Amino acid sequence: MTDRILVQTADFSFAAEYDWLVSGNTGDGAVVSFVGRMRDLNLGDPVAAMELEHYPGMTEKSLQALVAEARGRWQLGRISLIHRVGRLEPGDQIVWVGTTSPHRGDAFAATDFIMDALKTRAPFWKKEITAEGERWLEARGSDVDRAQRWEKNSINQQE
Amino acid sequence: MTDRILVQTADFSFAAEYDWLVSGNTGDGAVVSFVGRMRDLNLGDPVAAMELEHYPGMTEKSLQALVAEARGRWQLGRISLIHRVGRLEPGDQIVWVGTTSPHRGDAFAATDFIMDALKTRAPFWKKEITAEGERWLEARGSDVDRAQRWEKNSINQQE
Amino acid sequence: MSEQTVKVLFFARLREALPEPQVQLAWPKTATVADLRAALRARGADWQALTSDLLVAVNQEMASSTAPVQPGDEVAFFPPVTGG
Amino acid sequence: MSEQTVKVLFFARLREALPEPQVQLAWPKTATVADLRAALRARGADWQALTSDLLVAVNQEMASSTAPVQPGDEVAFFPPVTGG
Repeated sequence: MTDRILVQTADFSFAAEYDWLVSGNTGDGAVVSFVGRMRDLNLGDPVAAMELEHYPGMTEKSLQALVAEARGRWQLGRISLIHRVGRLEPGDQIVWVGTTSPHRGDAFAATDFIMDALKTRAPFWKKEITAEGERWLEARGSDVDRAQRWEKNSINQQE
Repeated sequence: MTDRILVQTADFSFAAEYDWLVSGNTGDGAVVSFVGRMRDLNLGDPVAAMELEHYPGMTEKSLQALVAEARGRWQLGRISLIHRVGRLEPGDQIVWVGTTSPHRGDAFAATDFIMDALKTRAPFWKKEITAEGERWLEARGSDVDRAQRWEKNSINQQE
Repeated sequence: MSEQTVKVLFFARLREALPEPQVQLAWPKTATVADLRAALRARGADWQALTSDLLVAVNQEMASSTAPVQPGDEVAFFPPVTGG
Repeated sequence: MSEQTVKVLFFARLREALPEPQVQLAWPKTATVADLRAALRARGADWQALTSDLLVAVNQEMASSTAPVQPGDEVAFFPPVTGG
């Protein structure tokens, strides 16, 4: 059981993160990863760049709490979670989550859960910079709906 | 919409497959991947190696059918699916699935679905080589159960 | 002539249990997968591993016991798959 | 003295809407998050952006409007999060 949790302005390497998950790890047959990338369009408008603000101090604590919750729910080997902050451009990587497990169902569920929880509970805010000026992104109802799937007694609860 | 479907004895590169999914692709914010790796233990016994047999001709056709079915169910950008055959050793990569989408829910569901469908419908068979000799792996009921989640009218159906 | 035969393939555990990994069988008519299996089992004791719980593909697509088999088809019998 | 104050932080859209990105507020007692919000709104028209639908963290953990705020605490108000 090992966690790697980072908040950073620098980009991350998909290959290096994967290597961290699997090197010397022959007990976990399943590796699931998610990468969130910046799109070049939002609500139909071209986006030139994005500024990602966070709450230093609380951010890593909240990510650690999500990962601990995932460990309580599923049988997991290694977990890595990296979120970037600062200025980002279209195509840039924003967030990485990778999990390993002996069971692929656990790795899928945990990775999906961590993203849903992060989207509703971790203190990050995106501001888009377009030709017309700047605007803060609005939270989306669909993210709230997805997060609620994991609540106890949810009819859609997985596993 | 682009598919990359391969059945090969050679290993694959996680980094190269990821690059194929994302290069020039700024429309899809979500990238989900799964890697299945060979474990060093099965049912408690150390496994020295594995021989993966398949049905040449049918194999790629069946993988193409799974991918086409995923495209019919979810909004997906690029999909890559690689399955190795031949002799493998503990820690070796066996299978890769990667999908991209504007919506992370679609990428998660499609990757999960492709693995479940592959595990019950694609003509691959594993033979393990242990100190005591060789044995063919038995299909697992849990794989059948997982695959049934995706059937029409399943109570656990996602999305 | 291939038009009057079917090609039958076996895989994995089943392939090892049978005397041959594949056979070219005289098959001048259209009949079902179940009929084909019965014809193979009629070859003798060595062929009883060809049980009705095996999976079947006709022309490289999954098929049921009641699916038709015509001259020129390729039919495969195999155990449940274990890839991934 | 920090023991008789709370540190209050604001983020994102809210931070830009308020006159200051953070304040050190005299707070000699224990009261609720709602009380703290009311005290800030009482500072004037510039502070009405501090509405009750914002999220709140006390000592860097998510908290409700009825959560207690003590001298020395760090409290943050912010809009729904949009990371990931």
